[in-house]
Amino acid sequence: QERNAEAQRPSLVLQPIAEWEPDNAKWGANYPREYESYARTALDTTKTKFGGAFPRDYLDEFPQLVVLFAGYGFSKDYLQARGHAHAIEDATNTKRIKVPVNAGTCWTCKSTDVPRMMAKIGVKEFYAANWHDLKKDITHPIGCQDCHDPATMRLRITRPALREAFQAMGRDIDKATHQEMRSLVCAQCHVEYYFKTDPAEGKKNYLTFPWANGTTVEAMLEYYDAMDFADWTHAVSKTPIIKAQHPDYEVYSTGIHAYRGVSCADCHMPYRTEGGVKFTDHHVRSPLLNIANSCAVCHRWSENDIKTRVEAIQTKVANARKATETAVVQAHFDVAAAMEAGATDDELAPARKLLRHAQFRWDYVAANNGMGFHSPQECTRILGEAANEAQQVRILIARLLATKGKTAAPSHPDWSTRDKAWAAVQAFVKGQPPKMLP
Amino acid sequence: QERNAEAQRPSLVLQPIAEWEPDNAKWGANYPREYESYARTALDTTKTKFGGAFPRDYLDEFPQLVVLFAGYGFSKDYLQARGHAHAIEDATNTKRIKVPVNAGTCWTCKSTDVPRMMAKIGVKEFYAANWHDLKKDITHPIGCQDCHDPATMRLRITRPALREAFQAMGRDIDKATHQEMRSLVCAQCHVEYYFKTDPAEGKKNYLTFPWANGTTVEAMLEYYDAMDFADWTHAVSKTPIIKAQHPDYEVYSTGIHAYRGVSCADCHMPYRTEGGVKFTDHHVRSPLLNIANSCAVCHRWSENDIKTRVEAIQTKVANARKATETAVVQAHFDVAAAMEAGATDDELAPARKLLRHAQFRWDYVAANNGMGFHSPQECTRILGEAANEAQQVRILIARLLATKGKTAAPSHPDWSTRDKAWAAVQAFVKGQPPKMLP
Amino acid sequence: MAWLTLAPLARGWRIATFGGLAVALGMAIVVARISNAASYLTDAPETCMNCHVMTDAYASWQRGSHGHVAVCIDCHVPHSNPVAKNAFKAQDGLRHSWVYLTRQEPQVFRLSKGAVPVVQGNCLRCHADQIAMVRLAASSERPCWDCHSNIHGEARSLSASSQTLRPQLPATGLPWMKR
Ligand code: HEC
Ligand code: HEC
Ligand code: HEC
Ligand code: HEC
Ligand code: HEC
Ligand code: HEC
Ligand code: HEC
Ligand code: HEC
Ligand code: HEC
Ligand code: HEC
Ligand code: HEC
Ligand code: HEC
Ligand code: HEC
Ligand code: HEC
Ligand SMILES: [Ca+2]
Ligand SMILES: [Ca+2]
Repeated sequence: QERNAEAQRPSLVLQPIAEWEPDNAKWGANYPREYESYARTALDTTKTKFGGAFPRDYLDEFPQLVVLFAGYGFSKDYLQARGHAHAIEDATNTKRIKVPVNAGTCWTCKSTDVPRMMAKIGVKEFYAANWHDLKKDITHPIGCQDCHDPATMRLRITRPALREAFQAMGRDIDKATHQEMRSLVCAQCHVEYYFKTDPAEGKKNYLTFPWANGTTVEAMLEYYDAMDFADWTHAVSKTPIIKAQHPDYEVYSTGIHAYRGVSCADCHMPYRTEGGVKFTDHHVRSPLLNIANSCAVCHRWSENDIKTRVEAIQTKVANARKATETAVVQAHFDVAAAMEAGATDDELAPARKLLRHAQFRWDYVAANNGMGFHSPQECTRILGEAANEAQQVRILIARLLATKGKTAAPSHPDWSTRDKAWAAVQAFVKGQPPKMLP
Repeated sequence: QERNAEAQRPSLVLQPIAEWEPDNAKWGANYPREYESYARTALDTTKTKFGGAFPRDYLDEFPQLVVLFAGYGFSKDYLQARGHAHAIEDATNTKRIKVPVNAGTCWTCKSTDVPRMMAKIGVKEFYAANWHDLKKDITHPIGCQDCHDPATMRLRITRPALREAFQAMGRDIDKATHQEMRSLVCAQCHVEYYFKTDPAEGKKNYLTFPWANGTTVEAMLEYYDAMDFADWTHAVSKTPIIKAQHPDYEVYSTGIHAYRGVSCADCHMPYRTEGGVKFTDHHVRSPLLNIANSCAVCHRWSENDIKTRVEAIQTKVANARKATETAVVQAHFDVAAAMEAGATDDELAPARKLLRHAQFRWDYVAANNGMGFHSPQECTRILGEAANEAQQVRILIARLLATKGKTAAPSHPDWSTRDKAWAAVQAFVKGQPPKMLP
Repeated sequence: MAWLTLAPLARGWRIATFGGLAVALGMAIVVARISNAASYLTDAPETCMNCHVMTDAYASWQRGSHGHVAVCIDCHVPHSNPVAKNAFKAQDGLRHSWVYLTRQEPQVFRLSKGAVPVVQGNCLRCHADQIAMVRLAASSERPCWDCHSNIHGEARSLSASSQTLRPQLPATGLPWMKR
């Protein structure tokens, strides 16, 4: 009976929170349950079959990534993500940050200080700044300020890139429903992006989401191809490559849960009841660590059945991914072999175009979190197309090599471990590629 | 409770039904609702985006099938299935039936007279008989006798092949639950099969399901490879091919509905109420023609939302299927080109083995009904692997051609319409293949 | 009568036992008071609302297909005879009170094993006529709500994010961003 009162939450605000308040602890004084659960995102020892919050070293586990990202930061250092509380620490420590100058843009998705700084110095100026100069002002990891209005606690969009991406699609993000907002706050960060530098528009390293044509992999490829964009030139095959980064929202949008209106927060921040109080669990993490509150609310199967099914889906994606990676790696080396045989850039253009597409398709799935669970059929479809394209590259190269009088299959360097793959790739970076043709 | 239900049923029986009674109308006298709905399977004018009950001509619509089945009956005549009431008529009229001798086995899944005849002349003898000789005894299309015990109306297995397949897997079909039986009656026919001829075991055209290692596509390939089975040798590439036929039960078994215990009858024979009485709708058909009773009882979405989602799933499978078909067709022609260049069977063995696998994988999905809906991720995965294998065939051939001094891509004959494809294929059948190399 | 005064027991044991009983009785009165015990003798759904943790079940029942035709105990208590009915009520009620008062309620509520046949039996009780033709009554492996999942609406339980029950506030944007 008395606990009925507990359930009827009065306005608990003890101290008003200042606009742009970056300090999560200050918010926490008013909302202790949310704060305490948020604080648990610091935990980094949980493991699931394909995910969880611990710094899994992707390059040790999947040496093929070293080849796939040859000549780019991701072949040096690439770890599995941990909880939100680690964002600043992890971004600071990664070897992908360049010294002495790195884009300020990299801070955008790591800290509650970002909206404050953007309001202070301006959005364009924030992006154009040097990462190392901003560092002293960026001290609070992802937290309350990123998703909430301090006055009303309503969800709000604090990152301009998402708002602009909606505009580019002709949509108005202010018309989003409450349920959509429960995913859109995540879509501020868990999306594919690139840095746009365009002196005409006064933009330098301007954070942009490539959504003008839509958020599918095809729509993004069309977008990037139209502007001839590349993040880097592949060290082995000299192909202009687009890096895909965590298109979680985009992949999710094609899945059955998005179709049925289930939001990110429904699974990753389910309600929890303590005493008589129902609140949102701010320990954002893998739902497989909390199936009861997350999935089982809608799916009245046993927890074990749920886990088994998710892993079965993920295993199929993991296998398809492996097969695709092998094909794409081989395609890169094959192209290099054609270069060894003296093929010109013109001759290689069709193969490189296909290879660029294959790699982006693959990365769209690989870089997205959850090993395909967010949209099983879509991820499997895209990986199938990527493999198909990569093998077509190899057909083109086999024919090209034939015209150069080379009839044997190129012998690729060993990439079976991280170290071997690194050594193989460095040879290309240094301009001393190994001999692959007899 | 069991006895309650039992107690009510016999009171409805007006006239006892004889064991092996093939005449559906006789059963119908006792169960008019079931009979009347069954009779509606004669309707053949319903269309859905990818299915429905009308004699869609697959070869007109997908000319690539003419090439894929080159040298086999399916390249002559292949229609979409209609309702159960048409089974005898359609099997009689298809040009796939050989004259004057055709396996009696072909009758197995078409008529209620089959259990009666098997009881009379023996199972082995039935299979070994000539189709044309059995014809006069096979007059009643698929019906009550195929699924029901006339004394109790319980579901029962009337086809030995399914019982034997369970034995081969080490399972006992008599232990199946009531809910499993609601799918297993369909699995008597809606499954992949082959005709086993083994004089040692006294078997001729003995209907067998290739399930000893399991029912996945991998398990079946392993099974067929171990016995070096082929239905025919492909007219273009001279590859030994296994035909996959409607593995509906096998594909369904990998999907989410089977995982959650939803049976074929739940969707294809949903309950219906008339005058306050609930009965099983025996108008077996596409559930998309009856979403309200079929899907919408479990899925409380709008009918339109359900249909849209199903079609989105199917469209992805249809596109993947098309891409795979193109790759497999090209692989067949490429192999033929290598033969033109003088490649030996030994040289071609690895390519043909891959091609055999690619084609079976593709057909496992293509021959299964529902355009992948029964298991979207699994179908998409398999198609991806098939395309990958087919392109690998083409890499091998490009290299082989190179060793024969042929550096240009082979030019394939035109297969863009049914007639053109037929002409192209006939040239190979007649041993006068077109010139594909310069 | 010796067993009533517990004469065979040592004095200390007697005091402890009667003391314990007294405390238990007192607690029972308190529990009865807190929990509106008298209301459990009735069949009104509001009874179940004595516990806020039943709110989601109540709300979903109200919105579900039976909100106007059946009350909680029509489904959740056996109706074969009054003895079975009240015995089940007492046994279940006591367990729930214990769980509730000790704050051990799970995050997600599910029918207990014993409750499944009770509920299924009640579906049959009302709908026997309609399902006489089909072999559903015999099917103990499959409860009716496998298909008729809307009895309580779609997403239920203590921790369901029942959007329908929450006010739909419009989203807000930042002024400096709108430019
Ligand atoms: C239907 C439930 C569901 C929804 C909705 C959902 N996810 Fe997930 N998510 C999962 C599952 C299950 C995993 C796999 C976790 C694992 O493998 O341990 C996952 C994994 C992740 C991961 C990786 C976590 C890890 O530990 O590996 C991230 C990040 C993520 N999701 C973000 C999102 C975002 C952002 C959205 C919305 C755009 C979203 N998810 C929507 C269920 C969901
Ligand atoms: C301001 C940017 C930002 C927002 C907003 C954001 N994320 Fe994250 N998220 C990150 C970053 C950065 C990491 C990686 C942190 C690290 O590894 O140090 C991360 C990590 C995660 C992880 C992995 C943690 C683990 O324990 O495995 C999950 C799951 C996740 N986010 C889900 C979500 C969901 C769901 C939302 C919305 C409700 C969301 N995120 C909103 C930036 C953000
Ligand atoms: C649009 C938002 C966004 C931007 C911009 C962004 N990140 Fe992240 N970052 C994320 C999210 C979301 C995650 C967690 C999900 C994941 O890792 O897949 C993450 C994770 C990370 C991690 C931890 C996991 C890992 O990859 O090792 C590092 C380090 C990191 N980011 C560095 C950077 C750097 C360096 C830049 C600039 C080049 C950058 N981020 C720009 C959103 C962003
Ligand atoms: C990654 C995004 C994200 C971050 C970071 C975040 N929240 Fe939330 N918060 C949400 C979402 C989503 C909801 C659910 C909102 C809804 O449905 O109305 C929520 C709800 C709340 C609520 C409403 C009551 C409840 O529990 O549902 C409070 C209070 C709250 N958050 C406080 C905080 C505090 C304090 C912090 C920092 C310690 C914080 N939030 C950080 C996304 C976030
Ligand atoms: C808010 C409700 C909700 C939540 C929470 C939820 N789901 Fe679902 N899920 C659905 C709906 C709705 C469908 C579509 C089918 C249907 O209507 O029943 C679905 C479908 C599925 C399917 C079948 C689709 C497929 O690809 O095979 C799986 C598996 C699944 N969910 C797993 C999960 C897991 C795992 C979680 C937790 C991480 C989860 N769901 C959380 C509502 C939810
Ligand atoms: C969850 C519901 C569901 C289950 C279970 C299911 N099916 Fe289907 N089936 C469908 C749908 C939806 C289609 C697509 C119909 C269309 O495209 O018009 C379909 C198509 C078919 C078709 C082709 C019909 C046509 O008109 O094209 C056949 C034959 C079929 N299924 C047989 C089976 C068999 C045999 C089983 C069990 C082994 C089964 N199905 C289980 C939903 C189901
Ligand atoms: C005795 C063999 C046999 C059994 C048993 C059987 N089928 Fe069929 N089924 C067939 C044949 C043969 C056809 C094609 C008939 C034709 O096209 O003339 C067919 C056609 C169909 C079609 C296509 C009809 C349309 O209208 O599109 C569906 C759907 C179907 N079956 C579903 C099922 C389901 C579900 C079951 C079990 C409840 C089942 N079948 C049991 C042999 C069988
Ligand atoms: C194991 C059961 C089984 C056997 C044996 C079998 N069929 Fe069928 N047949 C089916 C089913 C099920 C369908 C409907 C599903 C479909 O067409 O995909 C069908 C459909 C057909 C159809 C109508 C659609 C079409 O393909 O044009 C014809 C004709 C046909 N069969 C002929 C034959 C012939 C000839 C044989 C012998 C070589 C044979 N069947 C052997 C089960 C069988
Ligand atoms: C393709 C398989 C199949 C065929 C053919 C078939 N039935 Fe059924 N029948 C079923 C299934 C499946 C059920 C549901 C059984 C269950 O769940 O107990 C059923 C149930 C019944 C029932 C029980 C009452 C009900 O409606 O659920 C009767 C009576 C019945 N069928 C009569 C007939 C008659 C008469 C015919 C011939 C006109 C016939 N059946 C043909 C599969 C079939
Ligand atoms: C007897 C219940 C039942 C029937 C009938 C049924 N389904 Fe389902 N369906 C489920 C269950 C259970 C799931 C798994 C998710 C869940 O637990 O909610 C599911 C999942 C799905 C999904 C999500 C999986 C995916 O691959 O995206 C779709 C779509 C779907 N069903 C469509 C249909 C359609 C279309 C029909 C009718 C032809 C149908 N269902 C009939 C119970 C059913
Ligand atoms: C004293 C507080 C309280 C009251 C009053 C109450 N419940 Fe509950 N109920 C609970 C708790 C606590 C649980 C969780 C028990 C568990 O999981 O073991 C529960 C679980 C349930 C369950 C699911 C578990 C099971 O036993 O099958 C049902 C059904 C249920 N209650 C029905 C009712 C009905 C009907 C009423 C009114 C007649 C009612 N409850 C009144 C506290 C209460
Ligand atoms: C028409 C029958 C019916 C009525 C009336 C009914 N229930 Fe239920 N109840 C069910 C069924 C069926 C389930 C099992 C649902 C499931 O497992 O999907 C259930 C489950 C529950 C559960 C377990 C939690 C859950 O969601 O599975 C609780 C608690 C519960 N009911 C409480 C109540 C209360 C309180 C009332 C009255 C306000 C009520 N029920 C009225 C049939 C009913
Ligand atoms: C106290 C009697 C009673 C009990 C117990 C009961 N029902 Fe009902 N039910 C009714 C009445 C009355 C109707 C309305 C009938 C009408 O309108 O013809 C109804 C309607 C229905 C309907 C049709 C409406 C709809 O939801 O589509 C279904 C299905 C149904 N009940 C299933 C069940 C199931 C399943 C259970 C057990 C979990 C159950 N009933 C328990 C009395 C009951
Ligand atoms: C396999 C799925 C399934 C199961 C299990 C099932 N039903 Fe049904 N039920 C249906 C379908 C489908 C209908 C038809 C709905 C229609 O005609 O609109 C139906 C109709 C009904 C109706 C009539 C509703 C009306 O609108 O008149 C009642 C009452 C009912 N069922 C009760 C039950 C009861 C009681 C049980 C358990 C003993 C049960 N059902 C089990 C699928 C199912
Ligand atoms: Ca990018
Ligand atoms: Ca076969």
